[in-house]
Order: sequence, then structure tokens, then C-alpha cells
Amino acid sequence: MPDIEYILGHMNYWLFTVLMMTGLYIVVAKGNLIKKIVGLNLFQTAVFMFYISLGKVTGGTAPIFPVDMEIDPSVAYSNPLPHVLILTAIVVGIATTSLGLALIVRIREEYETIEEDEILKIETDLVHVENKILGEAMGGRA
Amino acid sequence: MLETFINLGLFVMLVATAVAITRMRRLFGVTMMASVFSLLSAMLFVTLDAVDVAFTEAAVGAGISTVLMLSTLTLTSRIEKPTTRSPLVPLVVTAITGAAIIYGTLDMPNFGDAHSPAQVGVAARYMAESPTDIDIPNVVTVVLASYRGFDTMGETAVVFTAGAGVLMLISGLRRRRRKGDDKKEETS
Amino acid sequence: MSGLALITEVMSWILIVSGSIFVVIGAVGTLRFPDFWSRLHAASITDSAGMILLVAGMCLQAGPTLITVKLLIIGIFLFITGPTSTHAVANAALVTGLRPVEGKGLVGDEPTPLAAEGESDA
Amino acid sequence: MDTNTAILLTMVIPAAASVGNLLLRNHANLRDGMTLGAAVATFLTVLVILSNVGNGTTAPLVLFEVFPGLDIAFNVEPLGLMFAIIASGLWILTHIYGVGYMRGNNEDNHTRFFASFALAIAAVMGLAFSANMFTLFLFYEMLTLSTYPLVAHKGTPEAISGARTYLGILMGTSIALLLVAVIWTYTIAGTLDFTTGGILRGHIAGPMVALLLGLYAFGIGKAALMPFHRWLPAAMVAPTPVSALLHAVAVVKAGVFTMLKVGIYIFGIDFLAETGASEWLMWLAAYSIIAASIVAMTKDNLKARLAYSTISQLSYITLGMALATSMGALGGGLHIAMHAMGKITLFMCAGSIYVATHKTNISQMNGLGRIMPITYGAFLIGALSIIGLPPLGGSWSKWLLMVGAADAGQQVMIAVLMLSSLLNVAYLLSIVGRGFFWPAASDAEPVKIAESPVLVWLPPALTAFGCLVLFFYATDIRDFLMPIVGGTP
Amino acid sequence: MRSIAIVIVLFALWLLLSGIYTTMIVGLGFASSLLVLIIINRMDTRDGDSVEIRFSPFRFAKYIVWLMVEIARANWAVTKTILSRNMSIRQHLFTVPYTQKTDVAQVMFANSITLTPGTITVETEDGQFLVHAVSYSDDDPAAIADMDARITACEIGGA
Amino acid sequence: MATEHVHVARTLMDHLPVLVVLVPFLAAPLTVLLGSQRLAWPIAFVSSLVSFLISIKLLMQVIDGGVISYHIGGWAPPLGIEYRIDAANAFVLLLVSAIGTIVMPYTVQSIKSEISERHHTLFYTMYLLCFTGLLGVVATGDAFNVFVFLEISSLSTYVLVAMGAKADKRALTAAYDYLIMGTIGATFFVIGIGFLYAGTGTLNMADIAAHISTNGADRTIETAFAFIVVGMGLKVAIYPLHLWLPNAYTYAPSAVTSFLAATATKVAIYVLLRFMFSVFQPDFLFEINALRWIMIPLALVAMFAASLIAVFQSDLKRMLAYSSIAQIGYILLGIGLLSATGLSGAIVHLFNHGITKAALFMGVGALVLRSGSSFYARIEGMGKVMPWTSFAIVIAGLSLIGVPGTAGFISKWVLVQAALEQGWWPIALAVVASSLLAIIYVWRVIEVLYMAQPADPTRREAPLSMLIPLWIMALSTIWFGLDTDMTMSAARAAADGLLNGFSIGGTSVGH
Amino acid sequence: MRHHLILRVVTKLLIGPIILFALYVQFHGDFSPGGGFQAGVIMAVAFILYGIVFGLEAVQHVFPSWLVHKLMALGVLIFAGTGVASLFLGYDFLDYGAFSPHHPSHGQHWGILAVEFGVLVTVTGVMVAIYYAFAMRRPAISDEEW
Amino acid sequence: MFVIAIFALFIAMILVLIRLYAGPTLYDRVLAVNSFGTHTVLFIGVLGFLTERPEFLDIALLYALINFVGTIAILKYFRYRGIGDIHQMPTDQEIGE
Ligand code: NA
Ligand code: NA
Repeated sequence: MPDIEYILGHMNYWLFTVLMMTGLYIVVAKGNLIKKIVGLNLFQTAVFMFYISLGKVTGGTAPIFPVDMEIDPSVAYSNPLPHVLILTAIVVGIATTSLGLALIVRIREEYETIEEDEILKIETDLVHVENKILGEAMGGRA
Repeated sequence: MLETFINLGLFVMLVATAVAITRMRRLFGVTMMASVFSLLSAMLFVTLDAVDVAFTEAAVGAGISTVLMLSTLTLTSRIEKPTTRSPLVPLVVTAITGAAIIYGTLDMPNFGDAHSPAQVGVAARYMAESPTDIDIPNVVTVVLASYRGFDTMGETAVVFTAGAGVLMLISGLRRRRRKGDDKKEETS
Repeated sequence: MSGLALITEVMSWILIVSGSIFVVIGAVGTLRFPDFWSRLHAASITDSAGMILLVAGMCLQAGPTLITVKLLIIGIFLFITGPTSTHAVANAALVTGLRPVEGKGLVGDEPTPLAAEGESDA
Repeated sequence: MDTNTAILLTMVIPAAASVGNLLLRNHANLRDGMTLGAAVATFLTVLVILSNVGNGTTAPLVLFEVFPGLDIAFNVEPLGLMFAIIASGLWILTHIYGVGYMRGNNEDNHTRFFASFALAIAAVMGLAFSANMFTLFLFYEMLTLSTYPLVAHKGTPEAISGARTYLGILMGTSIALLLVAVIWTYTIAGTLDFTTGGILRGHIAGPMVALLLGLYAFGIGKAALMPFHRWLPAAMVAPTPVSALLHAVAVVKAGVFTMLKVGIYIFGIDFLAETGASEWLMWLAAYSIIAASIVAMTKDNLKARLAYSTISQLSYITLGMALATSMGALGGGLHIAMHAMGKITLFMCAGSIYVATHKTNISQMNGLGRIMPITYGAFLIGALSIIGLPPLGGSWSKWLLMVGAADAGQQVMIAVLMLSSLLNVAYLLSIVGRGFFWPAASDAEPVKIAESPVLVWLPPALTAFGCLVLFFYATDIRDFLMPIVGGTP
Repeated sequence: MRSIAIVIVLFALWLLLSGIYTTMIVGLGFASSLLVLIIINRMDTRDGDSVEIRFSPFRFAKYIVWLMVEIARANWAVTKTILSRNMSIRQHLFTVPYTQKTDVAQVMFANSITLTPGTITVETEDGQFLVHAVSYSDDDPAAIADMDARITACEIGGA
Repeated sequence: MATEHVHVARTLMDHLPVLVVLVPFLAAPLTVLLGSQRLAWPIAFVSSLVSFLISIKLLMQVIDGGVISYHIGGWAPPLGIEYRIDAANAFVLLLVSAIGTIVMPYTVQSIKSEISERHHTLFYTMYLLCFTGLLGVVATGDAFNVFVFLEISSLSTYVLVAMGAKADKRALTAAYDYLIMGTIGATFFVIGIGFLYAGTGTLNMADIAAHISTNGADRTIETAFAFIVVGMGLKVAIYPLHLWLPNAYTYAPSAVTSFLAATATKVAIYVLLRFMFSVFQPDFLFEINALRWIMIPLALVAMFAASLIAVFQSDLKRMLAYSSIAQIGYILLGIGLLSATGLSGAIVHLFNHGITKAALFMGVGALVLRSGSSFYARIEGMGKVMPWTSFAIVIAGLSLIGVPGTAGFISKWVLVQAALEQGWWPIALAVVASSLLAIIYVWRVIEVLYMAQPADPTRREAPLSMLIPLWIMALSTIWFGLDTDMTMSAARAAADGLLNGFSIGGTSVGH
Repeated sequence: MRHHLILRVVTKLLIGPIILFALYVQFHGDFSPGGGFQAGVIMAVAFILYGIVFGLEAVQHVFPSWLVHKLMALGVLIFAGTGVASLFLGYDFLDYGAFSPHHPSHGQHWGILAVEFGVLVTVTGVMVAIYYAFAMRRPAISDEEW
Repeated sequence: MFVIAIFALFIAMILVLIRLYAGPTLYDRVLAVNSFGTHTVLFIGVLGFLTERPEFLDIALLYALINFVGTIAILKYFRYRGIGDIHQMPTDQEIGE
């Protein structure tokens, strides 16, 4: 029977896991291309939270010293490293998002839909057409 | 205690938002919800002392992302069509992944522990050495721009990649107009 | 605690608590009011009274420091952009054809539909 | 010329000829003349090597070290030298014959044909002089690949399908079985150098020896051991010079050559005898000998019959190795030469008949002997050599094999060899008999000599003569081969 | 003149925000102010709507105080509506003429209307605003006209 | 530390580890800044060539087991980001930079027909970014820095793949799928790094490794392992995480596919190796089990399933894509054998398959240039009209099968040997058996090229700018099948280095 | 044309302070949250706001596409160039100590200032470029769907 | 006192969130998000005081700014169905697709 302190001390991580999985679920389960990107963002943001919570020190404060650099040794500071990593990750995330959205725009222009199911159907039809034309051209040897 | 309460409150709203996003089919609503999600996560970052992250999340998640999403909506579609696929596989995938993460947290020190490996590792050295090495108050800036400046250079390249990529996908590189042909923009 | 400090403390208490109350009321209104147009007005309560009172309360807490200046800058910024945003939303709604129901007709007739997503967008 | 240079030249000259064919593709006479020159040069180079033998051993020629202790390396040893002499010598004849055949039959893609042909010879040369199993494997595969375009030459659906079978079995067995065997050997023995007495002693024992031998025996698909013999008849779709190359000069000989090399230099005859690991192979070879002969009798298509005959004859050589006696191994080695000469004669004759009459089935060939006496005469001599009758070369190798069987105490094998000879008589001499004694299909035309072009009939005549000559030189060859089993010449 | 004023305002804003007064940061602040000025000027030459602020500071301050009181009163009114069991809503769209000369003053009027809960400027047209009221009473136009007059009074050279 | 900064001036040679990445890194924005289509190619080519030369030099420096540690920003690890070059990554650097450089001349003509002209400048920008990203991932000794550079290469890859849309709109959905899968993979990787950080408090790989070997692995570390493997597995296209690959390779422009197929998945495999063997160490039971009972079966499935699918394709490019999945199976198999021989087999196959696939996809690109499609039906009889291209494809195809004398043979040899060393007979047989499938799918191509009449006999051979790179690649598959001195010794050194973790060669050659 | 009077005036009023705020964030990254990236985003947001209210043509006149595209690249080069400079001064790549050998922490200050500026330039350029790219495309939603 | 403010803001946020989810019109959602943004600004301001690090007001200011621009962008989205300017949009041919 794990003690209550342990549970409380780990609750954060578990809650973030729930959030992550909600995002991941959207990515995997939804067929709308935009929504997948949103899901990806949720997933990543939850991961960011998880990271940031790794750096939190109880009773600590943001890792910014006083401007005059008179550092009070009794003040606890939270860990700056996860913040740095996540700043980078956020930037990577928005970069990915913008590319993904640009791709979606082009997909919509070419396919006239942004639903995965419909795209799949269009592509399957395309393959059938290809096979028909090229199969005949190969004269049965294809 | 208050912190726990705030975290929990924010978390409840985060989950509610996430679930709403899952269920909503109006993509505009999804965009709005995503924006709120970002606001909430930024608040959480502030409570977790990650002010720089909160700052960035605000600018990116609520700002740029929303503008981009709206732009995309105008160029694509506004409504998600209902899907016929079974949610079983995604559920299994997420359940396994989630279980794996939770498994991984079991041996982790309690949240906020000042003596966890993450706090006593290299981060402690940043806090101790940066005042003499670099002498800048914001340790996040110090680590970002100097100790791990190379990461940030890579990050800049990622941004550049995204910019050039978007240009390549839906626009094009533009050259300075020459005198005289004001009307027609030359593309390269 | 000096008299002035006490007055400041009490004043900021009053301001912040009342600001908090207005924030909640604005939100309640946003939820309770029957249609978009009326909700707009409810939301302005947060933008105006809630914001002003809270910022003022924090200013008193901060005293004559740069923090107060920054709070005031935020306050002024919100003071300008708040109504502008509200106007923008209202204008968009009007232009795209969401007309308010004139007169008293709405009162109590229709409970706010907290119905499922996607019923009556636009 | 020093031996190592010569070894290199035996590979470089045909390879260069192959490239030269491509470059001279628009000048047919120049191209064919150049190739002939290359064939002669190759042959002479091999003779140089032969003349160098006994001048003291030279260090092997190492081109690359591929893995530690594993080089692409070449050296001279009797079996390989003999194989090189046969192959390069017969290349000259096959080339002359090929030029005549291709022109006489108006085949397409001469350049590709001769280029591949030359490349195949280069591969055979490399194979013959390989100093280790690794190098041999390399050239073994190169031979498969370079002969594939020859088999598929006609480009008809049957040709493509036949070529698929050819490639599928040869490459499939070599990669799936032979490669595993080779790597296994390397893993346990740490070397793949061909060493008199073998390299496996002390590294492997018990049933695993038989298993390894099995991987080799079936992996060497070119030896056409049943049940991996299907490629040979399938490859009959190729033009006849190709069949001559495949069945007499290059491919099948490469197979049995490899088989002998493995038996002699990897396992070692004595090691095989001690462990008895090759006994099952002996029985399988015996089965192959008989079964293939019986199948041959049922074939009406001349080339198919010859193909099954080849399968049968190849198993003689495998049998020689599997007997695990010195005499058996020598007999096997000798049979490479004897069968090469005999079978190439038969194939070239078959091609000659085809060029002259466009007939492929034996049942259509009644009375042709009277029209094409030289061709049929050569065929008769070749057939007799295959059967093993004196005074033809084939008799010696059969004799040695029987001695080997006796040494091994396998009397049954003697019986098998004799039975096989009887079957040979049945399916080979019947062709000659039809040619000379049966009435022609249409008696309307008067009988007059109508031989194929001289370039087509001359080579088989020469090889038939060769069969005769070999009878008198067989002992020399045997002595020459003696070192492979540790004896002195 | 205008440019100098803009730089001064911006630089002042910088100093207020900054809190760090080293030579470098202040210098960067000044440089930043100049850069912003350049950008603003580029924008002005492009769109031609440069913002002119012409208020009498004293009257403006007086107006702001008045506005605060109005906001408080209006908030109270809407609050009562929200909290009442039976929300007394009487929505109405009506036009309000404005009398200010400068754009800024007009916007100040429009935003003042919006800031006071209960009324929102929905659309700006030539000479008049379209205003939405949630609990419309017949006194509203008059109250708004009063506001209009007060703002116009703030304008230098106004009525 | 601190104020008394003892400084020894560095020479240019000391900076090679960072310059190998930095040169193309600078070149990418330069192409955009200059905005000149005429200058883009020369800049790209020269910078990748410089990178290539540097990586040769680096490999020579480290091949004896020496390790170069370069402290970016002057901060000693774990404080700063370290570039750490040993035999393993010097070898991969060489592969990536070589392919990147050789494909470069090829792109000129290839993209003319496949990418609209207004994107040509940006194409080189993206190509350079992808190149830089891959090199950066390989060179770094910092776990999080891997992620950053991985994303540079991934993002540029998505765009490059999408550029195939001019020919076939499916390039767009292929790129999108790749983006989604790739981002999930990267995020998993980040989660893994997070767990590692939570468990060890550092991001420097050597430091993490030291921490793990001192303190052992708890559940946090195990989970980190799982997420890093799965995350990288997505990028590697480990079966069944390969779903993005076939379409991406098929619909991307040929030059892009040539480059990516030879480098991108290989780099991901390198990262996988680096984490499995250097950061985590395989003496941990969980890792052994994961390798033995998960990775080997998956590798076997990939080898057979993907090969079988490849057999039934009717589009050359797609066939090669499936073959890549199968070949990745070989590499994983080598890794899963957990021996020096197996690992060196995996590493050498990583290289050999890289050059082989580069040659094949370049050949396909040349065919597409002239026939407009890589469908078998469209390239029938091309052996007659494009003999040089076709023959190069044949040579590389033989290497794909693993015919002796080609590079592919060498790697299969080592893999089989590794399996036999451990007495794992079925695995040895599986390797050769799946080669048989390779014979089938390669031979179909050869038949298509040679055994039919060309649809249009007036077609010309591909331009020299494509043929020369193609033949360099094709001949190198033969060269590295005969002279294995460089590849095998590097692979062995790399394998030894990986297996010994960061413990050996701690002395730095650089400074 | 009184449409958007409020937006135009408010935007005009705020755009200067917003850009100034961006620069403030940029140059106070050492002391408070934010830095080059955040400043770049805010800067871009200012131009996006201007573009939304005054139109794409107006904003592209103020901040032309070609310049935006060059800035994207320039920022990366500034960042990497800072490292190259330290490299040529005989220090490790990105070792800012090179810029003030006798007082490394001063060198650090200069180096950080320089690289953050590079980030600002790139981020501003990229964000604006992305906005332009999206805004210039023709909407695809049909009236029925709207 | 700040605790009260935090509580109040939380309650308000939840209420607004419900409105955001419920809609029913798009404009209700915009309104809700805008309102939520204001709450966020105030929340961060208050939190700064609560944790005695009020210099983080910069974040609040940024939020206010982003919230404003976001709302304007939405307006543009509704009015013109595009973030750019529809009258000046080049045709696809001009872009050169
Ligand atoms: Na109002
Ligand atoms: Na900062």
C-alpha cells in the first residue's frame, strides 16, 4: 500500500500522462488532418508540462536571480534546464505545426478534402486506375 | 497547498479542454479550445516557475498557432466529418503508452523534491556557476544562449527550416523588385 | 503598521475582493444570458470593472514602484484593447448576419442551450 | 611471364574482350576477330602457366583482403589448371562455332551474346585459379550472372521462363546453402584456403560433417545433383553454343569442379573417408546417375536428352568425390576433361543439325546421318567417349572411378557405373542409329550431302578428334592431377 | 516635431518598462525607440492614417474620472440584471451620432460606449455609430449624447 | 571554471568536429540570403564536399579507437554540449556526407524535371538543412541536441518529400503522414530523454552512461529506453512502425529519395545503436530481453514480409522502398545478436545498403527523367535505350541481393557469420532465405529493363551529370564488395567502441 | 469609409508600443523572461496585426517579402557567425569568452546579445513569412460550407 | 486576498469554459476565448504577487497583447474568410502553382 505522500508526489506525473494520452488519442483516432495537428500539439504540450514539472522544486521560485545579482542562498530556485529544453521543444513544435498546416492547405487544394478517409478512397481509386492502365500495358507480365 | 490546489484546478480545466477538443467537430471551436489549452498550460508553467516557457507558450500557442490555424481553416474546411473508424486500436495504443509512462514514473522522486537527480545534476552547477561564469540574472537565458547555445542555434535553424519550408509549400522565395516592374513580382 | 499602510492595505483588499466578485459575476452572466448579444455585455463586466478593480488593488499592494507602472501599462492596454475586441466580435457577428432579437422577447423564454456541440453554429 | 601475371591475364583478357565486344558492337567482323584473338591469347596464357608449373611455387596472387584471413586470392593447382586448359581451349572452338551458329541462324544481339560469353570465360578462369573457397564463390556467382543473358538470349517467354529457372536454382542454392556452408566453414575453421588434406579436421565432427557436406553438395547447384537439376534442361532454350558452354565448358564443369575442390581441399578425402560423411552423397550420386539416364531415354528433344545425360555424367564426378578415395577423386577430375570433350562434341553436333535442318526432335532426325556424315560421325565418337569405350578418353575416367569404388569397397557403385554405361548406349547410340539406318521422313528428296556451314561442323569434328587424342594422354593427365590427393606425378 | 514627440513617448515607455538603467540598456532603449519610429513612419506613409492626438490634458483627465464613475454605475446595472432571477433584457440596436473631429476622439467615444457595460458600439459609419444595448431604456440616447459632448469637449479646438 | 580562464588557442584542425556540421549549416541560409538560383547549387555542392572531406579526415583520426571530444561554447561536458567523434559516428558521418555530396551533381538535372523551377533555390536550402541535421545528429554527444538536429532534418525532409507533388499529388499525403509519424516519434524520443534526465540529472550521453553503470537501471531508465527505442524506431521505420516509408520514398522526388534512403534511416539507426549500446548498456537484463524477444522477431518479420510485398510491386520506386524496410530488418537483426560481429555486420550493412540504395534510387530517377514514371510498364526495355543507367541499376541490384563481389554480400556474410558464431542456425538461414526473395524482386526489374522492347526507342540516355554520380555509387558497391578494408575496419572499430560504451578511448585526440 | 475605424485607430496607436515591447523583451532577456524568440514572435505579431487591419499590400509595402525572406536567413547567419567569430579568435565554436579574453563574462554578455539578436531576426522573418504565405492564398471554402 | 482573487478567477474561467464548449454560435466562442484571455492576464498578474515575483507582469502584458491580436484575427477571419486581404489576393496562376 503506497503511502499518500507518494501518491500525491506522483499525481502530477500521472495527470500529465492522462493529458498526453488524450492528445495522442486525437492524433491516432481522428481522421481530420487539422485535428490531428491539434492533437499533436496537445500531446506535445502535455509532454512539456511533464518536463517542466521535473524541474519544479517545492517552495522554489523561477530561476532568475535578482537584477543586482545579490543572491540570497536561502532562496530555492527551480531547475532552469527543463525550461531551456522545453523552450526549444516549443519552437520545434510550432515549426512542425506550421509545416503541417501548410501541407494540409496543399492537400486540400489537390484532394478537395482534408479527411483521411476520403483521401484514402481517392488514392485507392487512383491505384486502381493506375493498375488498370499499366497492367494492360504490361500485357499480363505485371 | 495552494500550489497543489492551483495545479489541480488548472489540470481539471486542461482535461476538460482536451476532452472537448476530442469531441468537437467544428474546427473553429477546436481552434478556440486549443487556444484556451495553451493559455491554461501557460498558467501552469507560471505556477511551475517556468516563466520563460509561459512567455513563449503565450506567444506561440495562443498567438501564432491561432493565427495559423485560422488561416488554415479559411483555406481548407471548417467541419470535421464523422469518422467510421473504430476507436479500439487508438485506445489500445494510448493505453499502452500511458501505462508505460506511468510505469516509468514509479521510481521517480516525488514532485518538487529538491534532491532528485534532476535537481542535483548538472542543473545545480548551472545555478552555482553561472553567476561567476556569465553573471546574468536569468539563468534560463544563460543556459539557453551560452551553455546550451548550440541547441538554440539548432532551434533557430528549425525555425528557418519551417519558414523556408512553408515558402516552398505554399508560396515561393521572393526577390527584390527591380525598378520599373512594380506590377509583376518576380519569383525565383 | 502605519496608518497610511493600513489604509492602503484595507483599500487594496476592498478593491481586489470586489474585483474578484465582478469577475465572477461577469462570467456568470456570460453563462446565464440567453443569447450572444446579451452575453457580450456580461463579458464586458470582467473587462471593465473586474480588470480595473483588480489592477488597482494590485497597484496599491505594489506601492510606488515600477511594478505599479507596469500594472498601469497593462491596465491601460486592456482598457484600450478590451472594448476594441468586444467591438470587433460584435461587428463580425453583425456583419455575418447574427442579428440581435429586438425588444423583450428573449427574456426567460428560451433557457440557454447548453446543448451538444455543433447544433447551431452561425 | 610470371605465373601470377599470367593468372591475372587469364581473367583480364576475356573481361577485356567482353568490354571490347561492347565497344565494337557496330563492327561485326572486327568484333568476332578480336574475340577469337582473345580466346587464343587466353589459351596461350594458360599454357604459359602450365609451362611454369614445376619452376618452384610462387606465392598466391592476392588482390584484396576482404575479411581477416580471407582474401580474394589465386594460385595454381593441377585440377584448376586442367579446368582452365579445357575451358580456354574449348572457348576457341566454341567461339568459332558460335560465330557460325549465330550468323547461320540470324540471331539478334550478337554483341550482348559474345560479351556475356567472354565474361563467363573470365569467371571460369577466376574460378579455376581460386586459392580459396571465398574467391571461388565469388566467381561461381559471377559465372551464373554472366551466363544468365545467354540463357535468356532469345527473349521469348519460354526463354525468359527458362532463364528464371536457371537463375533461380543456381543463385538460390548458392545463396541459401552454399553461402551458409562457406560461412560456417569459415566460422569454425577460421580460413577458407584450399589446403591439401582439407581444413576441417578437428573443427567439426559427427553428423555435422554430413550436414555441412550436404549444404555444399546441394548448394553447388551447378553440379546438377538431383533434385536441384531442373535448371539444366530449362536452360535448353538457349542457343546451342550456349548449351555447349553450359554443359561442357563452363557452368556444369564449374559445378563439379567446385564439388571436387570442396571434397578434396575443404573436407579432405581422408577426412571424408574417416567420418563416412559422404556416404549418403555417394548413394544420391548413384541415384542421380541412373535416374537421369532413364529420364534421358524418354526425351525426344535432342538437347533435352543431352541435358539429362549431362546430369547423369556430372554425378559421376560427384560420385568420385563421394567415394572418398584417391582413385575416385582422380577419376572424377579426369572425367571433367573427358566429359567436357565428349559432351561438347555432342552439343555442337546437335547445333549443327539445327543449323542445317532446324530440327530439334530426335524423332524427326531419321536418316539425317546420311545427309550430314561429318556431323554424325563426330556425334558417334563423342557418344562412344561418353559411354566409355576405348579407344576414347571417356573410358579412362570410368575405369578410374570403378577402381575408386573398388578401393572404397563399394561394389554396388561399380554396378551402377556399368548399368549407366548400358543406358548411355541406349539413349545415345539410338540417335546415331536413327541417323544412319532409319529411313528419312520424306523419301521424296534424293539423298545428298548437305552439311551445315564449315564453321559449324568443323569444331565438333575437332573435338571428336580430341576425344580420341585424350585416350592416349589420359595417364599423363592422371599423373598431372596426382598432387591433388597428395601424391606425386 | 511629431517624430520627436513619438520618440519621447516611446523612450519614456521604455524607461518605465525597463527598470534597468545601465548605459547599454538605456542606449538600446533609445535605439529601439528610433527603430520603432522608422517603422511607424513607413506605415504612415503607406496607409496615410497617421494618428493625431489632440486632447486637452486637463479635460481629458476630467473625462476619465467621469468615465470611471459611469463605468461603475453601468456595471452595477448589468450586475443586477445578471443576478436577477428574471433577467430583464430589452435588446435594441440604435444609431448614435458623433461630433468629434479627429479619429482618435471618435474612437475614444466608441470605446467609451463599449466600456460601459450595457452598450456596445457595433459598427462605425460616417457620422454615426450603431450601438447595441442590452437593457435599452429611452434615456440611453440622451446619456450617450452627454458622453459625446464630453469627449468632444476634450478635443483641442473642439466645441 | 570561473574567471581564470586558461585558454590555449585552437587551430582550424581542432575544429573539424564542429566544422563538418557547421559548413553546410552556414551554407543553407546563405542560399536564401543570396537568393540566386545560379549560386545555390555551387554553394550547396562546395559545402557538402568540404563536409565530406572533413569527415574523411575525422574518420582517419578516430579509426584507431581514439575519441575526439569537442566542447561547443567552451563549456566542458556535462555543462555544455559536446561533440564526440569516435569510429562509429565518424563512419556514419562519412556515409552521410559522401552520399550527400555525390547526390548533389545528380540533383541538377533530376529536379529540373521533378520540381518546379521557382523552388530550385529553396530546394538546395532544404537539402542542405536536411544534410546538416543528419550530420548534427550523428556528431553530437548530447542527448537533447540529437532531438534538435533530428528535427532540422525531419522538417526539411517533410518538405522535400512534398516536393514530389508536381508529379503526383500523393507526395503531399505521404509527407503529411511522415510528418505525423515522425513527430510522434520525435516526441516519444523527447519523453525518453525526459525520463533519462529525471533519472540521471544530465543530458550528456557519456555522463548518462556513467550514471547508469554506477547506479544501475531503475524503472525510470527502463521506460526511457523503451521510449527512445520506439521513438527512434519510428524514424528508422522498424517494422511495424514503417508505415510512412513506402509512400514517402515513392512519391518524393528521385534525388530526395536517393539521398534520404541512403542516409535518413541510417542515421536513425545510428542513434538507436548509440543509445542502446553506449548510453544504456546491453548488460542490463531488460535491454537484452527487449533485443532478443522483440527486436529480432520484428527484424525477421520485416525481412520476409517487406520483401514479399516488394516482390508484388509494379512500381520500381515503391518496390525499392519496401526493400528498404526489409534491409532495415537485416540491420536490426545484426543489432539484436548482441555480439561484436553482429554489430559490425549491422554497421557495415548500414553503409553498404546506404550506397546500394542511393545508386538504385538514382538509377530510378534517371529512368523517370526519360520515361516520366517508374512503373514497370513504363520502363520496359530501357536497357536498350538507356544502357548505362540500366546497367548501373543491375549492378546495384546485385548488391541488394548480396551477390559476392558486391557490398551487399559483405554485410550478409558478416551477419550470417555472426548468427553462426552464436549457433543461431535459423537466423543464418533466415538471412539467406530472405535474400532469395531479393533475387526475385531484383530479377523482375532486370527482366523489365532488358527482356522487353522499349516503348519509345528514341529516348536518350540520361545526362552525364546524373550518370556520373550514379556510376560512382554503382562502382562503389563493387569496390566496397572487394576492398573492405575501410568499411570493415571502421565497422569493427565502431562496434567495439559501441560495445565498450564510453569507457574506452576516453583520451581525446582533439584537445 | 468608416469601417474599422476603431480597429485602424487602435492598431495605429498600439503598433509602436507593441514593437517597442518586442524590443524590450529582446533586450531584457538577461533579466526577465523572454529573449530573442519571444521578441521575434511579438515583432511578427505586430506586423501581422498591421496586416490584418490594413491589408496585406500595406504590410508588404512596409515590410516587403524579399526583405522578410532575407531576414529569415540573416538571423541564422548572425547566430552561427557569432560562433564562427569566436572560432577565428582561437576559441571553441560559440565560446563567447573570445570576445573579451581578459574578462570572459563580459564576452559572454556580448555573445549572448549577438546570438539573441540573430534569433530575433530569424524568428521575425520566419513568422512574418509564414503569415504572408498563408494570407496570400485564395480561400478554398465554398459559400455553402461557410 | 490574492487567494480569493485566484479562486474567483478559477470559477470565472470554468464558467467561461462551459460557454466556450456550449457555444452555440461561433461568436459565443470568440467571446468566451476573449474573456478567458482577460482572466489569464489577471491570473498571471495575481499569481506574480502571490509568489512574490511580480516582475513577471511582462507575461501578463504579452497575454493581453496576444489576446487582442487573436481577437482581431478572428474578426478578419469572419469578415473576409481569410487572414490576408481578399481583394488583393493573387490568383493561383499568379502564384505560379
Ligand atoms: Na459596454
Ligand atoms: Na530569457
